[in-house]
Amino acid sequence: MACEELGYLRLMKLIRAFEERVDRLFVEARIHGTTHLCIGQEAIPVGACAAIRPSDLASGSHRGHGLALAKGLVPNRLMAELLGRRDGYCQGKGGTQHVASLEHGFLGTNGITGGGIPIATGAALAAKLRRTGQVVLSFFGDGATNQGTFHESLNMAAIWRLPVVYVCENNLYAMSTAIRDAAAVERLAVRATAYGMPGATIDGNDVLEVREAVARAADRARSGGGPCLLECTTYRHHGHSKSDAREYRTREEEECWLALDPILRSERRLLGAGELTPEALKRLDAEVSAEVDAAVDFAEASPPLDPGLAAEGVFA
Amino acid sequence: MACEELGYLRLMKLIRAFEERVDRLFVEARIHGTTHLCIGQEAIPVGACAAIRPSDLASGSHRGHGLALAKGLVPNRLMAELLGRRDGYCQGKGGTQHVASLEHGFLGTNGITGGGIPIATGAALAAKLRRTGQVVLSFFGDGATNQGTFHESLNMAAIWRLPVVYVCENNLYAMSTAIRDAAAVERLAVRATAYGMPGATIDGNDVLEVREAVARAADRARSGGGPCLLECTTYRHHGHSKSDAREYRTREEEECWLALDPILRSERRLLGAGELTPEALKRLDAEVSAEVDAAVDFAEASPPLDPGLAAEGVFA
Amino acid sequence: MPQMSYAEAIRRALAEEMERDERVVLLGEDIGLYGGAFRVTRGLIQRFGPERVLNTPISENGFVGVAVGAALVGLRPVVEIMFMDFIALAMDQIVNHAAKLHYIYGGQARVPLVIRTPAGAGRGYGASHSQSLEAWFVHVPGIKVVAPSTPRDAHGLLKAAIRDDNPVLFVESKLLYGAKGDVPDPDEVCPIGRAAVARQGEDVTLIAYSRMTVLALEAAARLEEHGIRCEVLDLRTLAPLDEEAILASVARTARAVIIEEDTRRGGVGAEVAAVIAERGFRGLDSPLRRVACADCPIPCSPTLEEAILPSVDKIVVAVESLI
Amino acid sequence: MPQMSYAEAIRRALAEEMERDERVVLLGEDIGLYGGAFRVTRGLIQRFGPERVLNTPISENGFVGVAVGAALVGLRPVVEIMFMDFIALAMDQIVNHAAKLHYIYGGQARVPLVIRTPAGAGRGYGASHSQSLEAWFVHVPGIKVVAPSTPRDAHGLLKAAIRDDNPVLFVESKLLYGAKGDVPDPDEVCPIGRAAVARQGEDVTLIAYSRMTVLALEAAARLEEHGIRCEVLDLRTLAPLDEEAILASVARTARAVIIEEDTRRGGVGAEVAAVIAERGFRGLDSPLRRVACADCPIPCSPTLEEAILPSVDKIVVAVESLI
Ligand SMILES: Cc1ncc(C[n+]2csc(CCOP(=O)(O)OP(=O)(O)O)c2C)c(N)n1
Ligand SMILES: Cc1ncc(C[n+]2csc(CCOP(=O)(O)OP(=O)(O)O)c2C)c(N)n1
Ligand SMILES: [Mg+2]
Ligand SMILES: [Mg+2]
Repeated sequence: MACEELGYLRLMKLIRAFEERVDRLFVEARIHGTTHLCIGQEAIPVGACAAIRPSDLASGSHRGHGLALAKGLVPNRLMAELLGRRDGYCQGKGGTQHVASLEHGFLGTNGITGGGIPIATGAALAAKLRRTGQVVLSFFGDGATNQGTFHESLNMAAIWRLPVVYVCENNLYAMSTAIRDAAAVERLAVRATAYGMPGATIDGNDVLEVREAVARAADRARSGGGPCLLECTTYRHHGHSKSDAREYRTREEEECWLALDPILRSERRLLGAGELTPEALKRLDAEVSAEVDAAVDFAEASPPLDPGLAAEGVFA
Repeated sequence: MACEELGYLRLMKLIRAFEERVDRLFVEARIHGTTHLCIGQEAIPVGACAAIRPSDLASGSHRGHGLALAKGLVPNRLMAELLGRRDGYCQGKGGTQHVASLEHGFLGTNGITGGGIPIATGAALAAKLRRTGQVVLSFFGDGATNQGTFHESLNMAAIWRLPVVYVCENNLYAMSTAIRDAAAVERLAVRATAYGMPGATIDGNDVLEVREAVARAADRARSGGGPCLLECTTYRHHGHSKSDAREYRTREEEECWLALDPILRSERRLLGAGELTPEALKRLDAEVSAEVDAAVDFAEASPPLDPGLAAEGVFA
Repeated sequence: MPQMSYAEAIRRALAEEMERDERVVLLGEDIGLYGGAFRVTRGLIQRFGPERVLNTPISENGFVGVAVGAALVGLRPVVEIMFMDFIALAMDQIVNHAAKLHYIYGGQARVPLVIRTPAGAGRGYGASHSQSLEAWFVHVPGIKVVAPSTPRDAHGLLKAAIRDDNPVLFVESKLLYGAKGDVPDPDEVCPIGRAAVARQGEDVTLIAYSRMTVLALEAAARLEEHGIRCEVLDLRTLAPLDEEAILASVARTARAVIIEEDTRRGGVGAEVAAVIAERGFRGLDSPLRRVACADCPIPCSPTLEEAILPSVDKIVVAVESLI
Repeated sequence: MPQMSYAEAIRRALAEEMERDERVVLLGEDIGLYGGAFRVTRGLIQRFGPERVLNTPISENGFVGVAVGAALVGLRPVVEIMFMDFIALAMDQIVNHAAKLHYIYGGQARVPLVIRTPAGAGRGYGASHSQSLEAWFVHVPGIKVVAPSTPRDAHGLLKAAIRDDNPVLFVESKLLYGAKGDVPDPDEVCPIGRAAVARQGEDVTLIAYSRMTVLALEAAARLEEHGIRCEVLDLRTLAPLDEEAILASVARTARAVIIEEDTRRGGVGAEVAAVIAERGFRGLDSPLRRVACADCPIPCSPTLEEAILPSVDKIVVAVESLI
């Protein structure tokens, strides 16, 4: 278990380093547009993807770089996508909110809040009808649970007993809106009741807890037991997107949650268990930092697609 | 109580006579288009509207003639609307699926399944913000609870504590689709849990039970207690619309439900309590039948709107 | 193959393609035992079973999205939207997802999805069950739009749509479901993107699609009695639009009347007119005309409904105004 | 009144109308403390309180429907859809309800509802945050569509929209939010339905709206150096369209180029072209031209995005091709 956690820690660190670099690239105006960083939430994609098979599928929200990397996409090509370059997974056409890699079973991030939920559900329908044995993870935020697509999708998954695990990353806010102001329930997991499916709230900042919960849910789904809803509590450390001064939450609240940082927790656990030494930790940090440096180099060396081809490729 | 029930019985009989006449007018090709009869479900609109004030508001589904009459619309003008005549409530432009009478607080039937739910919710928002003291009844079928609008609306009503009562007429089927195949829950009332609002299942074929439940819900809503969801079990005696051979349900099931007919039940109760004599019952039947005759006469005497004006009135 | 109705032609095309390719599955409300509101899918659940003919809950955006997801990973879903008006609920999944994924994923993904839906008024169904909203989709890059006027084209275009690797909106006409015609060859596939000359003539081109082609042909027959020889061009596909066929016909006749059942402002006819005004202007002798539904919601009352819809009379008047 | 930005002009119009009429309430995602994604409503919740500035959950179809219901019984809601792309989720409530109720209820009901939303690309936001979908609504009877190009018109048209008893789609331009201009009179209301001549010229009419007017003016300035005098007509309202103004200008210049940021096929420009081809044909000397976004989703990469959008260069080329 512990040595596996080392791998998770490494991946979480990679995601964080990647996101921090993206943040800096924005500040330096080397990326344009917008982006939604998942710093603070890394344990959820990492734990969840550790619990499934490479052949399984996953679909993400707008806050999806972490899931992309956890699902096996490589930093180089992901970074190239964010920079709008030809070697990005989508040739720079998709960008941060619509990056996918079907060969990795990654159905894409999604700029439409709640938009990926029916798509993940449909992928699960295909898996069931084609008897592929695949399970689908559908990621979305707390705010997305107020979309009609959430309701309609979970209902269909339940009546058809589809192999899908709904992973709600409840980071307490949808942009500036606290979930306590946007839903009159204490726990979003209770929403599973409306579909006759199991729902559970877990600590989304504990990578092992996430892995266990998703593993159980995925096993159940794979063996025909149907879908379930996992609410993973977490917190985003940064603002919603680049231009957010976080006026809607207090610095005290942020402090509390920073102390619950999933990376810190894994580090502490591993150091305590002697699975990790301070030196190894430094090496790890240096490694992921180098990997991200390389990704930026790769991305910046990749040209954008020929603008003359911009309007090509609309139809298959 | 019992003498009040006499009034309800009369209204239920009026609705049924009205619907049976509509059915016949279709067979005779004196009405065109489509229609959805509420025969068998009369106790719900009658009981519900008995529990609210005339100044309160209501919005209906596509199966809404009963609610229209219970909300105070008169058979003459409703029939004229169905026949597409000038004296219809909407000049014949709305028809069966879009008939409204704002002066009666009737916000309309609605041809879009689930389409009326946010509208009713918005009317409740207006009532709350303007402090009118009004309550809104939002009627819809079991099938409509699978629409995103249901989810989004109930959620908003809950977080804003709006004065709205959601009345789900669960007649077991949405067109040919049994609700047990379209939702994986035993009782639709549990869906209230997802919004932190109370939900209850009541016998929708008992006009007094409906009245009591709606009265409690409306009082609570009016005094700032927020919305609730009432699932009223019932059964439609006829097909979904005119061209339905009812292959998706058994004649045995129909028999069972016919025995639970809400009109029969009120009749029996009133006859048993001596509040009604067989003669009075006959008179009642004759009265409502005459009222419906008059409505048809009125409607057929009303001309259609001048076709030259058909495209007028798009903008206020 | 014998004469068959437009509905039957669609049903056959579905069955043939389901037979041919087991990835083809149907989704929609009440499409199983009930056969859909217009009974188009009647009998298919008995033949192909409930795993390939899926009755959905009433969740238009949801089940279209489910179909998009299923298409993305290897199925070829054909979705029925019971009335085209309800497609308003599913716009996000169609426009922001189905139509875009191939392009924005840089060509990695295909979304072989067909959305079948009946459009059109004339049955007294009222404002929420009568619209013709195809113009919205003509404006959306990444989705093809077809709208056949005959059983043969309905059959052949549906087969092409199902075999296409892109999302296709297949617009059916409620009023044509019962119309009969020859469907000579069960294997005939009608290519998407090609208009057809439904009648030849020299004086004016009537450009139409779906049921309006039938009206245009009637008007042409009537106008012939007045000595006016109309060419009738049946667009069949609205996106991509067969601009060459339009321009070729208008170049011959130098006059055009566009007939569409959707409401006039911003309708499909506007695009046709724009194409002619841009690319066919030099050969044009007189102003273009559009015969369309009046710019108002469809009233339920049949007399009012009739008043606002295109008709043979209105086409005749429009043509005569040009000559 | 001093110079102010387009965003500030909108904010002022909202505040003035809320001051003037307590039935005006705002609904939308994060429009309270946060002030909306583009900060247009910033400060209004402090001034008018949370009962009049309602933060909604992420439920576009739902909260637009809530606004329809509220409008039906006496409020005058102004809804913000954070990005126009998300309006796809709310089409049913806008099209099947808001736009139709006045008509189908036989005149009993009014739906005084404004839907504000930012359209347009050019910020690298990608396919789901960059579309210009106004053509859909131009095609929907019962809703007005306005799309101002200046702070002054944004202010005056928004006031008119809020006072209008009909649903109005108020299309804002993301890229213009920071653009400054005079807003001389806080009481000025700009009538819906009237285009404005933004520049006079004799050789060719450039017909544009929203941000494209700004590009058209730049192109006109550049073309003047080549001796080509362009008239620039800023449509301002897209539905109802000011056909008379279009026809009058084209009658003077005998040439027209239509500039629109939406995708070309079936866009707003198609309707403008159709109107000219029907009603202004006789005075036209050369083919019409449309300068529009290419028919593809908006790519995220800024270089690709720029390549498909209209530009001053493309307008200049189109004009020169006519002369
Ligand atoms: C349909 C739609 N509505 C609104 C938005 C704007 N938006 C982007 S992210 C977001 C908040 C989402 O909150 P949540 O689901 O909790 O995810 P988080 O950002 O917290 O990860 C909103 C409102 C959108 N992208 N799509
Ligand atoms: C958006 C939409 N989808 C589908 C339909 C077609 N339709 C009309 S009524 C109906 C069934 C509704 O079932 P339910 O809500 O249970 O009401 P009931 O007919 O049983 O009263 C359907 C599918 C519709 N009118 N609107
Ligand atoms: Mg969140
Ligand atoms: Mg039902």
